[in-house]
Amino acid sequence: ADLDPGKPYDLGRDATPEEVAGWDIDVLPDGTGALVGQGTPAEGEAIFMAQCAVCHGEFGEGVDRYPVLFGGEDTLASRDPVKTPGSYWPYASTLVDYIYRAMPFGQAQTLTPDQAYALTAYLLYINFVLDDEDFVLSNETIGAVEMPNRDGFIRDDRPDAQPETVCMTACDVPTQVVGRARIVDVTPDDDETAGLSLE
Amino acid sequence: ADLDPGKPYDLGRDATPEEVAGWDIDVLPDGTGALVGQGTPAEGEAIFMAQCAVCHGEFGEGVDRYPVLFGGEDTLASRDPVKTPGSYWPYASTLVDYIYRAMPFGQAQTLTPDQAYALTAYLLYINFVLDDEDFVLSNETIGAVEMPNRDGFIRDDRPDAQPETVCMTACDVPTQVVGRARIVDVTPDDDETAGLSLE
Amino acid sequence: SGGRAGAAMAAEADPTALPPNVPWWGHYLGDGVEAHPYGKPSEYEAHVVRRNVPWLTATTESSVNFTPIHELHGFVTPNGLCFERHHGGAPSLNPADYRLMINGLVDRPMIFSMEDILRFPPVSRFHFLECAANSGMEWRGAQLNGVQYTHGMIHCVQYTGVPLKVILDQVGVKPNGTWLMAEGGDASGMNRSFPLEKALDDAILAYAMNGEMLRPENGYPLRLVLPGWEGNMWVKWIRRIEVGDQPWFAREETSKYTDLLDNGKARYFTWEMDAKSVITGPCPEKPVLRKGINQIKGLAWSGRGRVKEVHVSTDGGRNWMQARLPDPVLPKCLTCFNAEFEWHGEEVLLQSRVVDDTGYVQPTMAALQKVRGVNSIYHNNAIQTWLVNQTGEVENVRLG
Amino acid sequence: SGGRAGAAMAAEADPTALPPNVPWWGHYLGDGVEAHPYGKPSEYEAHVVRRNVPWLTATTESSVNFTPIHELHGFVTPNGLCFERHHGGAPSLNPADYRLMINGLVDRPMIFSMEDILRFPPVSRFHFLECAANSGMEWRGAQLNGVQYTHGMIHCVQYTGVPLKVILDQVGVKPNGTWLMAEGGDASGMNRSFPLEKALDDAILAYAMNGEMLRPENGYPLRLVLPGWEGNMWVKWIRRIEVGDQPWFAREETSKYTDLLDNGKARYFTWEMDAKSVITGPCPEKPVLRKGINQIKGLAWSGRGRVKEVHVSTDGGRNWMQARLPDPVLPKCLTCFNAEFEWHGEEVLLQSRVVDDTGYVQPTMAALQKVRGVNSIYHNNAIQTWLVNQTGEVENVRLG
Ligand code: HEC
Ligand code: HEC
Ligand SMILES: [Ca+2]
Ligand SMILES: [Ca+2]
Ligand SMILES: [Ca+2]
Ligand SMILES: [Ca+2]
Ligand SMILES: [Ca+2]
Ligand SMILES: [Ca+2]
Ligand SMILES: [Co+2]
Ligand SMILES: [Co+2]
Repeated sequence: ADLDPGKPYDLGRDATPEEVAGWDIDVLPDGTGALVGQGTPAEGEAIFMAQCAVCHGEFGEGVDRYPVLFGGEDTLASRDPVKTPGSYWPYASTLVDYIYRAMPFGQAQTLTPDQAYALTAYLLYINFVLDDEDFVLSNETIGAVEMPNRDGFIRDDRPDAQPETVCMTACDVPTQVVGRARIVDVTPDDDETAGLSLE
Repeated sequence: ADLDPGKPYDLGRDATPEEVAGWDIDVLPDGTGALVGQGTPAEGEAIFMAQCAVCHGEFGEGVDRYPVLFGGEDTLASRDPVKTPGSYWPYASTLVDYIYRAMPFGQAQTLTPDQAYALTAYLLYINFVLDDEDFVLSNETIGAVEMPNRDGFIRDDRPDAQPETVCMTACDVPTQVVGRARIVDVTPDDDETAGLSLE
Repeated sequence: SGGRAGAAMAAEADPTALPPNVPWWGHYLGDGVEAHPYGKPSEYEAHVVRRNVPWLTATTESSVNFTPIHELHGFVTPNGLCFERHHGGAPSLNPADYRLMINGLVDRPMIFSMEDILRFPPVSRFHFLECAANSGMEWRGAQLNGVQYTHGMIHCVQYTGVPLKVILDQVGVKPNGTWLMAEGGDASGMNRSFPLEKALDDAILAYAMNGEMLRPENGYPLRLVLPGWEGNMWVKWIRRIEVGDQPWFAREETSKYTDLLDNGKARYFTWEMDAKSVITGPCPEKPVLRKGINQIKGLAWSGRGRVKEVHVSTDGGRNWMQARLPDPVLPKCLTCFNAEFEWHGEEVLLQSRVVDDTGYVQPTMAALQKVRGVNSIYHNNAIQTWLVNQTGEVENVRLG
Repeated sequence: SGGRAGAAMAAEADPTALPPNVPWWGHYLGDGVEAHPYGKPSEYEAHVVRRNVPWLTATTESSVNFTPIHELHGFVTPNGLCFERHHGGAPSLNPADYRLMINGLVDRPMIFSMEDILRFPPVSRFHFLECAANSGMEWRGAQLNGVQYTHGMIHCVQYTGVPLKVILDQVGVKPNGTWLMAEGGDASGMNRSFPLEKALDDAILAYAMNGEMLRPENGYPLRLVLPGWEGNMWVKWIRRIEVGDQPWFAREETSKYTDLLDNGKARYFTWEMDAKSVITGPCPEKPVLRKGINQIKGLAWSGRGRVKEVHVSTDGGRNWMQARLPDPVLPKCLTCFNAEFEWHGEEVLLQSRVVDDTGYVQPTMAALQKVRGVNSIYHNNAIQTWLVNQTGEVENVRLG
């Protein structure tokens, strides 16, 4: 008695176009599915100062450990990569998608589509992706924006780092202790020092 | 890498004879291992009234749903079997073992061995197993007491109640509803009526 | 109790939360990661609790409560919902004060601390634990109108502990040692005999369930696990094991846990739990709420091995179909089954029947009563019947 | 954190509780069965909790806490201890208000309530869930001195739910539908792309974990389960699945969860969790407390299948022995291992290494860094080294 493949269970109901429209907020890289709306960097700046700067800083530099939103060019191959929309993100669509769905943090999905395009335009502007503060970013134009790190990604090519043989005895491996978490000393309950974070 | 059979793990330590003596309270049917002590039905009666009757009743008849400790002869094959030490228990050893380890309920292992023998003797006496109220029940004599239902038990002979074939279609079984839990009406949250209990 | 059914679901939906609207939780932040160092179920699952039957026993310290098996999904029972059966209440003891003693016919009587026990190589196994008295109130007729009460003296968790064999290897069982006696450290001092073969086969001294240390009510810090055998033998708060050359005939294996037959004779040492199954939805707590396709969901198990097949009937046992058994199907472990049935408002008599890998077939109550009468109390593994009436309500009924 | 080790055990034993004395719990009654309708762990296990690292994130609502894997036994994680990772906090929502929408390249866009979801035939499977960032703070060197922090973004439970395939069968995926996007209903609206093949293979829409409904922090009432794949994709409080013909490149699969290599290029769509293992005792929280025989205990897993072998070394990887793998060993599920080692007060370098049934071998950190550099954040599955010093204390160290 296996599961019947393709069996209709007569459960659930049709989603109306209105219902889908309320929740279908995602944007594809080429702009497919983008919410109808538009905005300019200049419009975005004002909204950013009012609704975003408290966490991300007036210049997108990030307050405390909140994310940095600008800069980081030419850092990806360095010891201290700074990953921002300008330095890292391959598609502009991701910005408007994310800002609309998740920001401002704690008041998600309260922006209008126009505000989301304006904020996206502003962030692209401060990251030198757009150079005209009156550029109209919209559902029509978002798919055409070219991001600096568009070609910075490769498809997963794991598994990697595999040994040639599985050595079981007298393996030639270094066994000198070269680092100790105790000395780094950032484990909670130990003291208040902060370590290298994930963000 | 299976478990090494018989491997000594060098864990744990010797139990001293004193330590074992403090916890080794069990009694075998023939009296082996019985705690050293003695008591008579007459002695037991007084202790029973003081420490046991509040739950089991002055005559062992059981208060509320606390266990009945006497009677029940010739009821085992009836519709309402009453299982007591007199009617059911195969060995007297079980009584002294249990009373010492578990009674009085809420003050277990506070009786002396002498008290436990006296109480056992008293319960055997009210169940007509002993007929002399000055009989000295002790670790020496407990194994020799013969209980009325000694031969009332058979070894597990399951599996039982098996059908000759596993019928899958058009099986000849009665499907008339002859009993309904709703009508018995003792399910909690329904009302306060009590049903047929396990005790 | 039927009235509690699906309490969480029954509430009216809040229209402002439904599409096309974005509900409040789509806008505003929920709890942070510091809020619940040890989590708990949703407030909307507050009805999923163990319940006891007050009239059943004189005192709650020597009593039982029941697992809400109709609210479970999968075969693991969460620790907080594992039914409890105590004979002197559930003590909460400091593991630093805990000792296990092994004495009797051994080369070296020994004492182990919990530190010792935790240093032996562990094993982890999923096993059901069923009280021999599960369904014991149903021998004479349909009595309790809820599967939590008729079948809820069962749970199933992953136990971790030391094989009892490994501990016996430390003390050295003497050649004449053939029986063991396990004794609880609680105020009931529960003691039970079992043969050495079981100890050497699959018995475990378990300290953990479902990944964490045993709960106090399940024997913290150490209990005996005798896979497939009646729960009463799985001594909790175990303090001592004695090796002997004969069984003890303790109170729990004479006065209790012997199975009285019609002729007045009683079976003793009825250790194995016979194969059994029950439909946990629909059931009295889970009425049928819609016409059309419905799922029959249930649990099956066998103390002798693996569940091989489960059959379900919607006509009181006249016709049967095979239920699905989603893997993994593990030995001496609860096994889920499910099957579809279409309902159009007619009266239906639901039953399930398990066959295990020894070929044992779950019997009807009539077949069981024919051999055992109605006074056995223990080991009622009869096929259960639920009547679905025309409004979709479900009742515990007896057929005849 | 080493100081918390074995808190419960460290307390002095009460001599009046030890044999030959009968302890208080052998005399007096414990709690009755009405005391805890939903149980909880022993008061002596209060140290077994999830912990977070305050400096790691700006806010606890977009943060993580860690499973105390050094306190676990067996491969099941109790629900109360499953690590949490939220991006907008954990909302507690009424399942009556919950809806799942399926739209996009489907024959029939549909909406399902939880009542609908619960009426599909269920499956139940044990799977680990590991955050791709587990051990992410250790790329550049040994940083956190506790296995709860280095390896605790993992848990393993029995999920029950509906195969995603069954739901897709209801809506009918159009021929050009090849990609899916799952979207959370919480305030982060987390969205991730995954290929249709995974949906048809083993993806589950799960409503229960370890027998009971999901905890709020784990996505109550419904989450996506993508066995073997990184935890971020297992969208919680899932509100919508869209079928498309290309991936979305959402923020969580571009800005985050891409793995930056030394040359500045980043891998994307790194879904599978490579095989990994770690010793959970001894570890910084569980020092070696005695000379003589000790157990090495640990956990191993693979996102590609079953654990085949685990090797342990006490000399930093020069010599290895096979560890025991107590059954059952299930695919894409945590697997316990254990092995003995004798300790006489010398310094010891403990390591474990897993090989899965695809032949994949857990690499050294040097081998991993050679391919990936130190900026990847995600997918650090390197062999972990614990240094046991002459007093038995254990430290997280890096060898070179
Ligand atoms: C209260 C603090 C707060 C406010 C206000 C806020 N953000 Fe954020 N923002 C965050 C946090 C926290 C994250 C990371 C969330 C996560 O991934 O869990 C974030 C992430 C982002 C990211 C993604 C960063 C990356 O590298 O992936 C963007 C873009 C962003 N915010 C834009 C905005 C915009 C635009 C606004 C104003 C409309 C805004 N934020 C307001 C806290 C805030
Ligand atoms: C506070 C109530 C209480 C008191 C006092 C008490 N008992 Fe009990 N007794 C019980 C309960 C409850 C049980 C059943 C315990 C169980 O099995 O969980 C029991 C069981 C027994 C049994 C076994 C009955 C059977 O059929 O298996 C015997 C014998 C017994 N008690 C003897 C005694 C004696 C002797 C004393 C006094 C020393 C005593 N009891 C005092 C409550 C009490
Ligand atoms: Ca869309
Ligand atoms: Ca910053
Ligand atoms: Ca410090
Ligand atoms: Ca003895
Ligand atoms: Ca009475
Ligand atoms: Ca009534
Ligand atoms: Co039995
Ligand atoms: Co990845």
